[in-house]
Amino acid sequence: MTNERVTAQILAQFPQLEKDPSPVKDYPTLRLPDAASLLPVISHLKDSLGFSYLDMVTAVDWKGPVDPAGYVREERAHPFQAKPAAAAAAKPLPGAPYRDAFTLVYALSRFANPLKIFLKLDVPREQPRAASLARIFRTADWQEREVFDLFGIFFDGHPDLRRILTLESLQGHPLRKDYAHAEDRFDR
Amino acid sequence: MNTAPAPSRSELKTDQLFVNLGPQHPSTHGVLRVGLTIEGEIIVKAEPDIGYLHRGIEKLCETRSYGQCIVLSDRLDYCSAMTNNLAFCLAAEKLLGVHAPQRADALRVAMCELQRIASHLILLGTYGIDIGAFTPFLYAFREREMVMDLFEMVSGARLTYNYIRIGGVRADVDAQWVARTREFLEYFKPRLDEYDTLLSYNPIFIDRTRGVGVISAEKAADYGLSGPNLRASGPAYDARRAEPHCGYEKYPFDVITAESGDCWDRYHCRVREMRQSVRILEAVLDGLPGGEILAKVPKIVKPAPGESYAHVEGARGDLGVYLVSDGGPNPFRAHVRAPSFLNLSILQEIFLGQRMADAIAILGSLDIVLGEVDR
Amino acid sequence: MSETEKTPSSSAAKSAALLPEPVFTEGPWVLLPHRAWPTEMWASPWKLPRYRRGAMMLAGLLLLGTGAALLIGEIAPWADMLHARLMLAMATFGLPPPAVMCVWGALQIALLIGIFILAPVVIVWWERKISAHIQSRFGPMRTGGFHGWLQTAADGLKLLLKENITPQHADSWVHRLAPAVALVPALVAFAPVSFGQELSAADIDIGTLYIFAMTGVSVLGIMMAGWASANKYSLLGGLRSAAQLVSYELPRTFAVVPVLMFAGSLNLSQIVAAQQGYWGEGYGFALLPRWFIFYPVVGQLSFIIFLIASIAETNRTPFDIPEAESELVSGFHTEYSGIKFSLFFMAEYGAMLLSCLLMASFFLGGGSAPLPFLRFIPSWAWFLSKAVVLVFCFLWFRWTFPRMRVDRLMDFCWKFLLPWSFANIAFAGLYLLL
Amino acid sequence: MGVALEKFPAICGVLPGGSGILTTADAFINWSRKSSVWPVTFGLACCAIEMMAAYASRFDFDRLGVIPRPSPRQADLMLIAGTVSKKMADPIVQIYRQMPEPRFVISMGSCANCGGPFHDSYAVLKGVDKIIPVAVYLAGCPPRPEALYYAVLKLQEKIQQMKIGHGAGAAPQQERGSRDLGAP
Repeated sequence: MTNERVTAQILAQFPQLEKDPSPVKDYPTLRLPDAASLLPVISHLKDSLGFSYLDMVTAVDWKGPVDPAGYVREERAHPFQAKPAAAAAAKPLPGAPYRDAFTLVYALSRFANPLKIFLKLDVPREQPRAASLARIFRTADWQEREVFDLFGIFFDGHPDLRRILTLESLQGHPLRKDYAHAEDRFDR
Repeated sequence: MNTAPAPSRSELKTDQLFVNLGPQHPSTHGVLRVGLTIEGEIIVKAEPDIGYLHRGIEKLCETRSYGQCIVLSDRLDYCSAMTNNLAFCLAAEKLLGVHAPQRADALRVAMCELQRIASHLILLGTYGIDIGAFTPFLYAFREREMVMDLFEMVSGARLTYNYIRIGGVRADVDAQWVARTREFLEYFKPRLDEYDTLLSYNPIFIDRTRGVGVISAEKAADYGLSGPNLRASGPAYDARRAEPHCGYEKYPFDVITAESGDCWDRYHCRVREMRQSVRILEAVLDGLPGGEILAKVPKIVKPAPGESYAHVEGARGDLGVYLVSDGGPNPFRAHVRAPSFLNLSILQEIFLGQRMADAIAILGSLDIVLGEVDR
Repeated sequence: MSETEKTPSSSAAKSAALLPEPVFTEGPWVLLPHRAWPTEMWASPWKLPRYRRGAMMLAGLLLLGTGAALLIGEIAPWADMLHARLMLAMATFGLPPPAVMCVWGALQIALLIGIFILAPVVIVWWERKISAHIQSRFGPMRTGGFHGWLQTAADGLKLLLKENITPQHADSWVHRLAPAVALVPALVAFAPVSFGQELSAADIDIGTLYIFAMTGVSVLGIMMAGWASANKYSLLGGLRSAAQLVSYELPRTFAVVPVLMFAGSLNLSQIVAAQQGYWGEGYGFALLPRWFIFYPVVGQLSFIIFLIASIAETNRTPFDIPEAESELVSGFHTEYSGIKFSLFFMAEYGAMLLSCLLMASFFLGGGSAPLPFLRFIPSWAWFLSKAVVLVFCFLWFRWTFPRMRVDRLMDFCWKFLLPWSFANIAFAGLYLLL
Repeated sequence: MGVALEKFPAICGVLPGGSGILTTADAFINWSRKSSVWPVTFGLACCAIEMMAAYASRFDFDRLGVIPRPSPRQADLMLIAGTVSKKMADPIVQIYRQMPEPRFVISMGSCANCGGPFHDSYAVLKGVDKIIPVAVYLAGCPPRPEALYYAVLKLQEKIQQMKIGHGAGAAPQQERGSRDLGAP
């Protein structure tokens, strides 16, 4: 299996990496122990193993179920519903690995011998920071801006870390699980 | 006579002009805004400003059940909703560990290829308008309406189908649909030649697009371009070949590539891809397997905690869906790797040094859909 | 090519090896009723009754027009009669001849303005119909009943009644003046056009020069519009159009020089008169009319240069760069609304009609019939039908071609059209020498 | 021309048979307005594709005299075709203000009517009627081109009932309603 060979290659080069306990299904998934090893690993993947294509940079907020306050519910009665549907907060589920962290997820591919590999990096919810990949992959520029916009994770060394999708006036970062929507002038 | 020497170019006092392209502009294909700084006709700075169609779909997915999320996925890339459905359903199926039956897979392939034709037809038409030829738009939409009819026969909708479901497809096709599709394909093949004569090989069109907005293969990969935009620069990366889903390995087709990566190549890659789609469709219809169209999937989809990623070759590129489940009825996190978003990010670089008129040609050739860019 | 279609047999054989026989199951849903697909249209359009009806309608219209033209006959005798009556009537009131001239001139002017206002109304409607039929649709069908023939009238009335916005930052006087400056030259330039035998409002000797001088002014209006709108798109459009119009003025003028050399006059009536007659008439059979377009090489070359330059002068695709919709929103008239916008519209279509009339006069023999036995149809009908065919060409080009880029456009003018028009003058001199 | 149209009802009031003149003028003006409704080329989201389909061959909006104009200055109708995000709200108001009177708005699709499938999103405006006055609401997600036809026909019915005596036209009543619209 090329999957396992490549994983073994990477693990041999970077022994501090470990296989992820909950991998992305069907793809080799590695977990980075700390933020410092992000840039060396990605550079190695790109330069030595031919992973010249950064598919995706995204993040997951592991802080429990999503807060219903992040959604805008109209006060007026819905004709088909007695009460707004998501008014009750979702209950935490057993077996879900809730914790106080964001997980950054990177997906890289290569064109020759097509293979996709996932890297994960946990950053704490207080002061979420990670190194920016924008110097290695230009595509990380906008994707990191998006992650910054929606999660509020800061990327050190990013050339232009601004909001990209949401309004400048939006308070908070919408994809955080504890995001509570503040009523703005458009909601009235 | 004035004997003073003519002022050299550096002494001439010139001023830069800031032009606001969009959000309402006939050729931004939606609500993209690009702040252009131009000097004469030459662009010296370009700042894409997106988010005018940001609807928070990823956030909404967290309170919708998996079945309802398919509805939202329709509205991501509204020009090719079928492939969006497919990407989401594949990711959800991976989470659940179910596989679609053979017939459903064949139908999915058929729908996705029809969708690719429909989507590329929109590009063909609107790109003609960008370059100034209005008529190809009408021709392309005439053919697209026939695809819409075919979709309407199976799903009842023209644009947002919600046809591909977790574990299969919503409805079966019958002999009439198959006959209709064949009729369409027979009609469509000569039309492709017609487009080539009308637009692709028109000298003015070639003059406007050849050598304009060249993207090298390295740059394309660096910026994460995918789909025809990437393949026009050289790399033959196609998710249908690299990681065949839904049994794409069974069907004969070529991965279309071009060399130079200019606007014409990007445009013509799509025209040639339509021919390949016709080939795949013919193969699918020739060997449509029997059997069920929907696997056994519980009414309320509650996958075990885990993560999955599925990517398909959408009309605009490599469309991926990343799903995280916490064991609940809603996705814990849904992320869409939107090809248009990444294709658009190269804009700020390739616009530089181009003319104002070329900027429109480049923007059109990238074939972005703002619904997918902004999500 | 790698993507050539596989033969159906081989693909069928391959998939049959992979997959079982096709099976169709019946579903509980209802399929859509039969929809009109364009397939039958492409198979054989003449089998469709509506296609045959349309062709018959067009033929009928053509016959009707010919009949009407025959009934009216030449207009010049009617006009002479009217003039004589007018003189007689005014003489009975004891008015001096200058008064007759004034009234007669006013009548002519009114007629010209009428043509100028009506022609765009008809041409715009016709353009919409033609573009629609090129694009396999119908175009206006509702307004006015028969094929939307009142569509443009409704548009015009609506534009007349719309709010007339002058943007706050615009230079309001220039902004208001610009449509008039664009419109009036196009209107005035109609005066010396000879519409048929002895049928021109002002039969002046420097007619050609006068027309080119007047049409050259209208670029001012466009530039004023672009500058005064306080809009960057307008400004860009205005500047582009200034460059384009001034450049294409040159090949357009030089393309006519051979015609002037052959005719030996600047007077449009005399240019037309020089094209009467047929080649081979002396031998008892008429081969070709002596139109300037049929002069070998020289005629065709100058016609093509004049046609291309005229399309550029009237800002139409493939040279519609000043109002390039997909780049500059609507170019120099982006900020114009209501009546002012419609004035620009009229100026554009008026200029287009003028170009066609000029081409018909310069190259297609004005009112002369293409073959001797067709001379029973009056000259003005021939003239108008030639102009109409040329207008059709303008519309046809517009809906077929993409738009050129602005630098290519200039290259094309200065590096191709202009040298060839000079060469053409030399050819004409050679021709006259021989 | 706007001034003349504003004064016209008052002038007709003092003339004998003025009401007849007014009615006739109304008929003509309304006919011209309803026969040439020019929408501004402006699409937001999914509905824009259906709007394009409505302009295209099979549905051919040109039959009703509807042709798109790229500049809002020359348009009568704004089709809000798609989801109005909060970021897009201000540009929409601006475009609406750039249009000359009389101007109309068709809110096309559920998103523009009330937020549609994105009704509880943090980034979506719940109904375009919160920022500009809407003449016709059109349900559907997205509405079919036939439905858009129906909306335009309904709009024509509405235009048919306009009266210059009531100040409809390039005239004060609508101006009060929309030109002084406070920015949200």
